Amino acid sequence: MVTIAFKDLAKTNAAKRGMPLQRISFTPHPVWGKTDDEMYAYLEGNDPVSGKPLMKEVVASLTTPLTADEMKTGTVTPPTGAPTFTDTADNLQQYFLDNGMTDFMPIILPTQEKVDAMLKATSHKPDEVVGKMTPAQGAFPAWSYTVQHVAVNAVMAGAIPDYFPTILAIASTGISALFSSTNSLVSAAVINGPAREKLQMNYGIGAMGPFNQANAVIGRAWTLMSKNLDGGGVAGETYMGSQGNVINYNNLIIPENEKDSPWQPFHVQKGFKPEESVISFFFGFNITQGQGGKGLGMRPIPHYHEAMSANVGPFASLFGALFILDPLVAHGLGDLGFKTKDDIANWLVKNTTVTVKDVKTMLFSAPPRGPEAANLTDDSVIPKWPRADAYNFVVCGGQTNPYHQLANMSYRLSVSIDKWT
Amino acid sequence: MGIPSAPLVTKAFKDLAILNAAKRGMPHERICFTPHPVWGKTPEEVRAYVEGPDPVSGKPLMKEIVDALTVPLSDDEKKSGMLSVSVGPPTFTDTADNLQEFYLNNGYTDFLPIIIPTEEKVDAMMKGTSHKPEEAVGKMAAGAYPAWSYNVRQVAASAVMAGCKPEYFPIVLAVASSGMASLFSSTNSFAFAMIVNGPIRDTLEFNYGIGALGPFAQPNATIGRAWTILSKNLGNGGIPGDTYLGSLGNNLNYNNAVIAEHEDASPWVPFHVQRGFKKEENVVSLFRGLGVVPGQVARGSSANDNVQFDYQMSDLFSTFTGFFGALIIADPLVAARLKEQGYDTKEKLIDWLYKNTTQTVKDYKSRNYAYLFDYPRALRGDEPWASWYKMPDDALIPHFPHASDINIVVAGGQTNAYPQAGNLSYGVSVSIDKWM
Amino acid sequence: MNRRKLLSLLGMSPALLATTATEAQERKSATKNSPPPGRDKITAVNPKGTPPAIQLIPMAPRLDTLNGKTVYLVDTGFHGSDVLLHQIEAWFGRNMPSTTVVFRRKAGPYMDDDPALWKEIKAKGNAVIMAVGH
Amino acid sequence: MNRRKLLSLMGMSPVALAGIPALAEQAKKSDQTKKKGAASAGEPKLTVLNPRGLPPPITLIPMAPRLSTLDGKTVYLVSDGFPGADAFLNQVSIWFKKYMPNVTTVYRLKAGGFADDDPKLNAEIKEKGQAVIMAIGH
Repeated sequence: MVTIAFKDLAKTNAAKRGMPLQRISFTPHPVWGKTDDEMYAYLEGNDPVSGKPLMKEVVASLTTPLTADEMKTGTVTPPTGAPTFTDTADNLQQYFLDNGMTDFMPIILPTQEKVDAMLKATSHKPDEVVGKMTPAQGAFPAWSYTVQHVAVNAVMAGAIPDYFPTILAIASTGISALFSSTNSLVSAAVINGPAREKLQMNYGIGAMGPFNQANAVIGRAWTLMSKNLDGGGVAGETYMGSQGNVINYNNLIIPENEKDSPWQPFHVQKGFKPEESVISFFFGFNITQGQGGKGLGMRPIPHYHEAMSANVGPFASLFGALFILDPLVAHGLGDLGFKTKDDIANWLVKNTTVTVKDVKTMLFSAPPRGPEAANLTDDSVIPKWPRADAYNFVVCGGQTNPYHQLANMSYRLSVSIDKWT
Repeated sequence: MGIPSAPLVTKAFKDLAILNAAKRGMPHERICFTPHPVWGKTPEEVRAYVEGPDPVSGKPLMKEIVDALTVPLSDDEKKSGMLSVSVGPPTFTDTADNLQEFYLNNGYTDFLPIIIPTEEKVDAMMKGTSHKPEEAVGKMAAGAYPAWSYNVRQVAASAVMAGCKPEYFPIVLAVASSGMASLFSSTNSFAFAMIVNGPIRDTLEFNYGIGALGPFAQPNATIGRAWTILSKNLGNGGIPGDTYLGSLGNNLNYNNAVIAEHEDASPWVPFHVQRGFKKEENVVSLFRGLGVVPGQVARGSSANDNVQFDYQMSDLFSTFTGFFGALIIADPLVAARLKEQGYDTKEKLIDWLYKNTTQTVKDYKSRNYAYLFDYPRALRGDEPWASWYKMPDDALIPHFPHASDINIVVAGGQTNAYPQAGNLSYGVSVSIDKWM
Repeated sequence: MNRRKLLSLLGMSPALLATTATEAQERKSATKNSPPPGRDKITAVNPKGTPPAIQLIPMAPRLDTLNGKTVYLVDTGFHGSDVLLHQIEAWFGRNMPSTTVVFRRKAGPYMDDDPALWKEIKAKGNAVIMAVGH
Repeated sequence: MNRRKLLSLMGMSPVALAGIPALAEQAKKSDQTKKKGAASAGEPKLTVLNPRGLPPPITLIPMAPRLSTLDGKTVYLVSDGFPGADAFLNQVSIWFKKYMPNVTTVYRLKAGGFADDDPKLNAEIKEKGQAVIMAIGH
């Protein structure tokens, strides 16, 4: 029995798992927040899809003999269409859009000539398998793809060949930027090393906005791949975010401003050499701006650390906190005595606290478990995140104001871009 | 004023200061620069700036200031008259690939592929409106700059580039006519949102269901994108260091938050009707602010209790600036539940949220926007800030100065009872029908 | 970027800015990459709006000296402007004591005008130093 | 959307869905580009590459044989853990008591996250139950 909001999802998912004709009954949506009487009324009423009495249908599902189709075994390969399409440029733009192969915005048409030019930017062979991707681990089978598949998507996003190794590195992780959940989640990538200069990425004024080709296109390629390489991003089937998220268009691409940062670059923290080009992945709820926070208006020196601590207040502890600090903030924190990223992380662990009572009211924050939890009462004050590695810091921005942004996101992994050149 | 003045500017704003003086008619204004920043520096550090050199000219700063006020004017500096500004020829001719690159390299795009605005396509776009190609649409400035003007044809070129269909054009024209740019010059990295109401949501197949704010429908994607492209081309916005200064930038500036209201599933009056339009009118309403955050993470969101909406929103608002308001984007499931709890109008809910989302005066005064915007208003006697600044530290005051700073819209696919909230202020509502 | 380059990016006419490279910059043509042979050329519309003409404002005549004059130091309200201007006030005290220095904070947030202050300066002051930025 | 339309959008081959001719037709259609009016006359045509990855083959699973009746049988009511599923299944057990009192219902919450398998519960159901009603959604 499935609530009607998940009708398409339930049917297609049963089919993908090998039971295209599974007998599914539907109840009205939602059941969460309804009274017992209201739910019982659902049972006495009809299945909103079939229009038949709901419980009669459930009993019949379990007792009506199977048809020949329902008993079928064997293997089916879902086709994804012809390898190439031929038409006028205008018709092809429309065809790609109508068939869900785009983000509903214009693309560069992936002609063989353009795809070949893209392929020249890597030493890897066109038919080499790059990875596997699924819109949600465990819920959908993963699709695989080759260097050439990635190149086609890179062309479509507007990439020049220089960007291709970075896009291959993204594809190699198998991380979809359009994760299927009823939460409308977002993805971010931090870029470090010489690739930032080689691709002329923007880590200055407006770094996360529409002001630079590499930032824009690499982020967009990730979303196009998340639709085309794994069958993801189909609203109601492989994408269930109730409200959606604007950031899914181009994702958060954050090249670190290494030269203006007083701290170790992010990839070096993760064990890479400064001269390596690396892309690091984050995943979580969203990003917000810090300038509303308490403490920033303190005189004469803004209390950046207090604002950062206050601003994570509404964050879910399911994911961590990623701070994107303008270089002015990083230097300002230095003036306040925080000389390394670890210094500020350790201060935040100690000083960012929450009561057990509050945690219990937060849907995606779990109260502590284990032996030490036995002594806690509702009024106990506990760290929001007990571990310093829940806090991550990247320095980025054009130094026009000492502002920070912060994301309720967790670090996932870092991969070498150089490996894909 | 007729009195010699020496603008003293921190180095981060060098290009901005020079260009802005020029745009306002003083291309040779004598501007002196100090190192950046002065905010957060001690008086001793700042004294060293004063005793030291201008970081741009390398000359001693104070000598330069005195010279700026006393060295006689050159002939150029005394010039008056009109100066015209060129934006290049009316058309460009080249291969499709080269034009794609040319538009990108000249800052006409958001750095993503466009539909090349050939005369044929621009003409087809203009078939989406009854208004004449040369009719003036409006004026736009990306901040405190002289505004640029534009006609229907110029708007059409940006609409084509963004990937709009001709049917979408009246909405793009309505947005352009507001004169509100989606790229605003501030060191804050502003975000923008639009709410679309009326039957056009269905005619154009807007997505107001699952994934409403995401990349899942052509009108949502391209109309939002057109706003940014036209803000660059028609309002001269989005030039980093000149007409765009957001230190970190904002990802929402690519496509903006386009919110088609889910009117059928909402228990409340649609947003445009709240603003005095008829239900059957098509209206676009524009918002500006800092961004949008998810509500299901906050305190009070737990499944174990009944969702405590006031507690949830207080928690989200605690990080919002009170300079902008709040735009709550409620999934229809959230709206239905709130109605069951007795909030049968948006106004009732807003009034209750205004009264119940509070902060202490002490916390309030520690916020940057309070010092920067509200304190000077308090000094001038403006309310409610003047009263707030007289209250004791532990007094509770509302998070937002007025109940009208809070707005509510319903959108979403009902897969979960989650709200989102934007730190966004209402700007203006414009009739789309007027531009049909 | 230097001032000439900046102004030329703005599209300011070369006649006025005699020695700038404005025109050259502006005419950077669409055909900077020569098209591969056999490719069709198409014509596309310039998407730019119409900028307003700029009315040149002659700068106010300079003083021959600041000695004996009154200089207003105007704080726009940005963070740190007050600290900076108080240091400038102190500098005048040490180095040009015959100049009278008056510190004023502009009323209202930084984007608002303050006509009362402008009137006061016009009546009582001879020069202005205004701090912008933070 | 109906099931046929959905399955065809995901590219299920018509052979596997025999007896559903409309599907075969739709699957074929999606391999061709749509022609949009006469606007294209005379314009040069391009050939472009398909951007889609390789989906894994799907192994068809025959559905379990049905029971002739639920009378005297044990039906497991399984919650996947989404909020509201427990309360909802409680109402289902009340319905059975009222209308089919000969059916025994057993409520169980699946262990782990909603996407996780629960082999222990599956073993228990196989041993003691004859049918399952699973609640998904919230």
